[in-house]
Amino acid sequence: DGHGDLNYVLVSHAPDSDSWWNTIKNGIALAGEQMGVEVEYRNPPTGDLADMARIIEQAAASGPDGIITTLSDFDVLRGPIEDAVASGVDVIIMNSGTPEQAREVGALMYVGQPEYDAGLAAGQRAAGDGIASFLCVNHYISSPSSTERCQGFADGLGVELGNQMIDSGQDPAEIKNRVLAYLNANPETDAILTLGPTSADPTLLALDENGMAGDIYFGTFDLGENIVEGIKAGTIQWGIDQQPFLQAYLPVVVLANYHRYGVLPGNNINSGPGFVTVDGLTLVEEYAGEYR
Amino acid sequence: MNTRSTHAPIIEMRNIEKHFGAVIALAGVSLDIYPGECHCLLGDNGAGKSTFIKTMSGVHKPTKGEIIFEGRPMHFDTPRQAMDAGIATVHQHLAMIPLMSVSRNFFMGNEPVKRIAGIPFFDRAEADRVTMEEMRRMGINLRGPDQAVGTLSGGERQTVAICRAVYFGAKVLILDEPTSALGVRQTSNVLATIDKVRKQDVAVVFITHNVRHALAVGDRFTVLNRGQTLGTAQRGQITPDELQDMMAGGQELATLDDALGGTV
Amino acid sequence: MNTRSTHAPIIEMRNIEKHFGAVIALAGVSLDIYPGECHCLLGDNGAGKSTFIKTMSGVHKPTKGEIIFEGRPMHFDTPRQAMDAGIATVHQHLAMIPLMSVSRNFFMGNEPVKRIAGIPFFDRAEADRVTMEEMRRMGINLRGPDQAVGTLSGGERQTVAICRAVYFGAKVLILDEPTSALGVRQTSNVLATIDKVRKQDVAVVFITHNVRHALAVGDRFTVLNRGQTLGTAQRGQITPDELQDMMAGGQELATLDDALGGTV
Amino acid sequence: MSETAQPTPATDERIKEISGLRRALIRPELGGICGTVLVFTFFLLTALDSGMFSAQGVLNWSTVSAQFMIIAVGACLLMIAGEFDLSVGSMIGFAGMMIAIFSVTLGWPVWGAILITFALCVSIGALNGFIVIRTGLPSFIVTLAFLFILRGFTIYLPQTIERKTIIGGISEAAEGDWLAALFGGKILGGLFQWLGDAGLIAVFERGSRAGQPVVDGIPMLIVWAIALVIVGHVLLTRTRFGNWIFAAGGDAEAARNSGVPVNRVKILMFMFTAFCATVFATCQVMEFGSAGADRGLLKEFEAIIAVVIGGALLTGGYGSVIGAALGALIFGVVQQGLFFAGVESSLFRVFLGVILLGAVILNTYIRRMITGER
Amino acid sequence: MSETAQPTPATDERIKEISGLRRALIRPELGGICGTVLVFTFFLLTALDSGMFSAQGVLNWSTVSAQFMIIAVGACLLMIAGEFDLSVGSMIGFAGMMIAIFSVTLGWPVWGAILITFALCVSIGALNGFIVIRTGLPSFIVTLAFLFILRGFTIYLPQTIERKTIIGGISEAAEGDWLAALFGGKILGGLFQWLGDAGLIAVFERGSRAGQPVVDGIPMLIVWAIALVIVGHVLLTRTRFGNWIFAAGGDAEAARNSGVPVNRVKILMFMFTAFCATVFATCQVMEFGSAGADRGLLKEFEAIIAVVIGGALLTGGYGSVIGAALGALIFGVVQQGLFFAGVESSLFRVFLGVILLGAVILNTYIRRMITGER
Ligand SMILES: Nc1ncnc2c1ncn2[C@@H]1O[C@H](COP(=O)(O)OP(=O)(O)OP(=O)(O)O)[C@@H](O)[C@H]1O
Ligand SMILES: Nc1ncnc2c1ncn2[C@@H]1O[C@H](COP(=O)(O)OP(=O)(O)OP(=O)(O)O)[C@@H](O)[C@H]1O
Ligand SMILES: [Mg+2]
Ligand SMILES: [Mg+2]
Repeated sequence: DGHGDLNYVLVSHAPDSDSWWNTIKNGIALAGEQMGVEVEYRNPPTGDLADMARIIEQAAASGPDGIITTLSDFDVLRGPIEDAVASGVDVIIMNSGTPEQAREVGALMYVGQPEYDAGLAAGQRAAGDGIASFLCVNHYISSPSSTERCQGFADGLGVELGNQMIDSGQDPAEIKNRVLAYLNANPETDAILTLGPTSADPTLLALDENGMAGDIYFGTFDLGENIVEGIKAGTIQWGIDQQPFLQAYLPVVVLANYHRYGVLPGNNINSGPGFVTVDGLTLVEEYAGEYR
Repeated sequence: MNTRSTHAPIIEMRNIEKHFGAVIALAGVSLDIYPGECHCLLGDNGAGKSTFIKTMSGVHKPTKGEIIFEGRPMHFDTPRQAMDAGIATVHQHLAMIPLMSVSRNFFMGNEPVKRIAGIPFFDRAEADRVTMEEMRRMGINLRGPDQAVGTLSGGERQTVAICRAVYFGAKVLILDEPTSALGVRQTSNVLATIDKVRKQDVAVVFITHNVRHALAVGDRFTVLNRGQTLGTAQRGQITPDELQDMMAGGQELATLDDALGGTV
Repeated sequence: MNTRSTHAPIIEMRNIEKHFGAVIALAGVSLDIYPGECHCLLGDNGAGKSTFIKTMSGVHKPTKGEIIFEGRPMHFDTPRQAMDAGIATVHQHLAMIPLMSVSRNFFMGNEPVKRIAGIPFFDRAEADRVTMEEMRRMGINLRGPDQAVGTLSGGERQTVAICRAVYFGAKVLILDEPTSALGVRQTSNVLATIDKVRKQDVAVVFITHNVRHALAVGDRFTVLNRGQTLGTAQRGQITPDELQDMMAGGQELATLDDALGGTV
Repeated sequence: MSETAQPTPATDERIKEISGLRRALIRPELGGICGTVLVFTFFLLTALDSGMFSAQGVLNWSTVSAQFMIIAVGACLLMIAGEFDLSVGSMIGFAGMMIAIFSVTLGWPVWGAILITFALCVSIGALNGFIVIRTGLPSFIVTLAFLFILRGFTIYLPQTIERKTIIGGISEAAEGDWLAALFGGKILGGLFQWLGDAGLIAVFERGSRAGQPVVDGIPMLIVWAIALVIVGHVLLTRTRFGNWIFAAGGDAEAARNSGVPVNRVKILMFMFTAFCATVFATCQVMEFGSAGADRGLLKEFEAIIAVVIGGALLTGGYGSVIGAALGALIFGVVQQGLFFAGVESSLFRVFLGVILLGAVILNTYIRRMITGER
Repeated sequence: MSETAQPTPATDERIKEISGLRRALIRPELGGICGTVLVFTFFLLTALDSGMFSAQGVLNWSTVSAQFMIIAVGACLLMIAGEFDLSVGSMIGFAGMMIAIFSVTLGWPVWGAILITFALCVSIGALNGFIVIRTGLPSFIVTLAFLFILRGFTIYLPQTIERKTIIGGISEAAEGDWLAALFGGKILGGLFQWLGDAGLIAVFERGSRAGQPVVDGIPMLIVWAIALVIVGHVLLTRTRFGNWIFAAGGDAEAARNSGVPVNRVKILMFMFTAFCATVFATCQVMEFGSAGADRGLLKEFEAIIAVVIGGALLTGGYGSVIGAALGALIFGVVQQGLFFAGVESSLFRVFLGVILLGAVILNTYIRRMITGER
């Protein structure tokens, strides 16, 4: 089926309403088109990692040439990935997990941004800017990688995470008002860290409303239209861009070239963390939410 | 008491048939009902009595047959239309809602309306007043019009239902086994009410399994059997025993020990 | 017919009281029931008849008072215990489950058991056989034992319930208004069954609002009024009119137009 | 002919008298009132100095409560009419996405997008109701199916059309739109500015808005919530249609036999629920300027919880809009209050569950007093 | 005395005869059977060459279906007993987390952790049931409260104890544990090895497991599913307790009056549902070696959907375990099959909703034929 001689499947761990993964879908679509291969996107509808394991097994059973998958829980996904590798499918790990884990399960390579390290880097940067306390708005508390980001940031600052991470839920009004409530109750907070557009957009509005916009130190993971606006307006100091586009695009290109010509990069690829600041925003602005 | 000759019938049911899927509940029943008479509808369980009066009150649409109301053919699509035409019904399974107050139940589907700025508001003061008054006339003193129907006894509920039907049912009042769960005193109240209503020139259709209740108030008696009518008899033209036999569908009754008397 | 002197009572109810929160449903009722008699329990709506027999059958625990069964004080905690002791009850609101088959309903709570490897399996073959047989004996031909009760007519369901009670109720059979919704023929069947059961030396407690049904099969008549007993009368010691008056709680009845006969 | 029998005795010696006060107290919303008093007392004692009761704090939990109220009113009337709707949350996501697609992707004027979305969503509500009525299936199942179907489309459509699952840029499109202002603006800005100037409410001390009052108006969201509560309450208690709602939920068959157009009532209530969900979605889209495929997740439960805390009966026929509004208020205050009080936020769910249980048990007790039911 | 009345006529001229075949066909699981045939036909036609029916593919959808079956059996019996449980999903998350905390954090032997978790979860099930029975509240509300409470603890506990929301390392702890093998292992490994050697099923081509068959045994998950379905089916149809389950759900009051210990039946069914959820969680934890706070999300709906597709009545008193198992099979096959068939994954929910609706409408039609109900 399809127009290509090569079939790949990308399996993510995200529930299917998660907007960040959209860039991934666009990335594989573009790569598939450019390379002339077929790439399918699969994810567990509710974000249940155990379901994701089944999807990897399923993908392996359907006999593709390669699988690109996240490694958001090493314990859960290791078995299915190893089986896939053993049955002759080439695997590339993207987005979550670590290079070591990728090697352990027998994947060709790892493309992504180690979450804890990214958080740590951000924390160290913030510490350099004189920050001593922060609020981490976690809109996806049950996912380990989001907790790792907050933890890394706290460690980067050299403070205890404790109550500074809030479970904000995913409803924008609730996020906004929870941020407001927290800042109201803890007015001495120096900085805010959000974990993506879902929490960053309402937080921007919250800061607008309580007048702290531009006054409080604000960093975020991942980009989106409003985040880019915020960076431009100076409300947001930086956005950590892990460049999802690359995480999707590169594995496809790598796999296709590997299968066609037997060439393979000698190393893992860190797609992030890249700090996006007010400098050089034009392209970012144009493609935010689509390719950025 | 009225006789056939003094009035034209208020409802003529002509050859009514009603099928429910594979079940033929009514296989062509005809009946005339006159104002001011109490027409008893008798018959075995499953004979089709409830089904028949439901076609009359707009709950079911007859599969075949004609309903002629006050001389004009009528097609009731909903119970409302029948009600608006003047046919009030107390169904076998009480049409009362336990969690609602007496006055809300009393006016359910027929709420008095007070227009304020063109919006039809429910006139609760009026509803409460009428309810209290009508219930008092029936000999029931409510704690208040907002008492929930669920707190009334079975007999009291039955009375509310009849009272409501009488209040709205200007022309025809249909009662489907209203006395089956009632005590002697409550039954006698209901029968007295039927008697009173009939005197106001209302046509009453009264379904019962009790020959004595039927004979106490009935002017005419129609017996249904397996979806067909066994005919209509005038009061005085039929003895209780004959009626009893007909109600049993013409089949022989189980007889009890002689010491206990032959029939029930 | 049995008289008091020939047997000891099978159940003695002594000063039974039952309160539901603020409601005093029974205010001290005493009653003896003898094997082989049909004891009619009469009374107004809300007099407490159903509540009384429910204390007898283990559904309610009496607030005060004693139940002496076969000479020994008894405390029924659940309907099961009463059933196991030999008290079978057909409740006013039918104890049948429409979606279940006749034979499952028949044996509900009393399933015949066949042990295979110590596990008590439901012996369906046996259940089906008994059901078909017992129903046939009552004059009802089922399509099959797995026919759903919901497809039976009201009269048929009533018969299943009685049949079940008779089958299990070795010693005492309690019937709470079994005839209220039944047609003449079905009623006469039920009364004949009561008669037959009584002859097998079973004690029958029969609740009804119909004087004629009571007089047709009753040996003794106890009238309840507002949670208290107005006394027990022997068959032959009381006229139908006296009984009727007592059933109405001693209060005057509504009288109908003279032409219709004074009482109901 | 004699008159009917002598009146039955006015009092029954077998029933103890219920005191007047107690009788005045037993109403469906009593549980909600008690709960509200309890919750406010609790937070006044524990979180008074956390800013929860400053102008800003009040606005904060009011907004969250108002959100719950909007969907609770719809869910309440529907529940009283004997049905419920699990597709509310998906409907919120769907409605927001439709507005975004019509206004941003297709470039329609925002008022047009809003109107067509309302029409579409209310029709889906009607379809829900129609299926429930025609098939006689429990609404749980039918609306569960729509929960999945609508959410599926909410993800699929923008993904296919725009290649995103969040569509932004609605704020810009809505600039100056007359209908958008009805959902996204604020009112009484002048009043609050005056209050701030007069020193009656705090003003910002730092940041871009220094000098402005901390609360600069009442968001339209709150106005909608109050309006819907009033309309719902009046509809339910003061109109004949309200009586029909009770009747349809209390016993559909009995109501039908009494001439109440039960099917129409139920379908209209499904439509009203969809309407409320769409109001919610429109306010959200207008305030946040974007629509996302994950909006409204679990909102159906939150609506049902608010309604049930407010004293309505899950099985229909009993309840009150005021009660549901109080339920929403309790819900909102507890949720935000826990943040103000600094409670570990992942425990919020535990509290929610406990409050839900406590509230329904209280309500059951009250209802039993009213109906004498056992 | 004469005998009772003459027998009523055996046939009623007013009812048309129902043919024998038709009568043999009308049983609760008929809808499920039709659905299964339909679904397999569909995928055999559209996805035959996609690997869906290779050994590996079959194992894949069997495993997913088995998962659904395990919780569907519990949900089915509970639903037939007239209640349902929305806390199943949270219970799965909670049970897994408890096993992880006991075995990894506290360092208990895994068998001890599993046993104590079973005891704990079954007790919570009993508590659910106890509250429902004692307060007379609808189980929807009570178990909704527990949905939140259990999920709250599942997030809060590891967060507080371990500062993570996923606890791993259970595989290592479970190495050689006798009880863990009952949940996490595979059986019939020898058979499959032989099949592989004989060339009847594919073998791995490379890597560490080259030469081994792609399917190296039947996972215990499937064994558990089959065992539970058999036990549930026998319990329901062949024992007196099964009759009580039907009776309790059909009409609790009537059943109680007939001597059925309704409260005990219902509480036991709540416990059984919790048991099934814990089996699910234990298998999952043992297979994957970690427990996460988001495990089991929405599983309560999936269980209910499988049961309803399988022909049970949401209001209780009617249904079949075989039907529920077929419902789970349909659900699993469709879910995985859509992947095999390459359907856009965001449309999965739309399909799910449509299938749910179609299945219940079919079932309703069948049930009406059985009961003659209108
Ligand atoms: N909605 C329906 N669908 C199918 N069959 C029906 C329906 N309503 C009634 N029937 C059947 O039609 C027949 C007549 O029923 P109906 O209720 O009219 O009897 P009835 O004379 O009122 O009996 P009873 O004295 O027991 O109240 C019965 O066989 C019944 O099962
Ligand atoms: N579970 C209960 N809780 C509270 N009150 C009850 C309960 N059961 C019955 N009652 C009240 O007790 C009184 C007696 O009721 P009961 O059902 O025993 O009357 P009955 O004699 O059987 O009447 P009927 O002839 O109408 O069947 C009534 O006032 C009734 O409302
Ligand atoms: Mg009838
Ligand atoms: Mg009674």
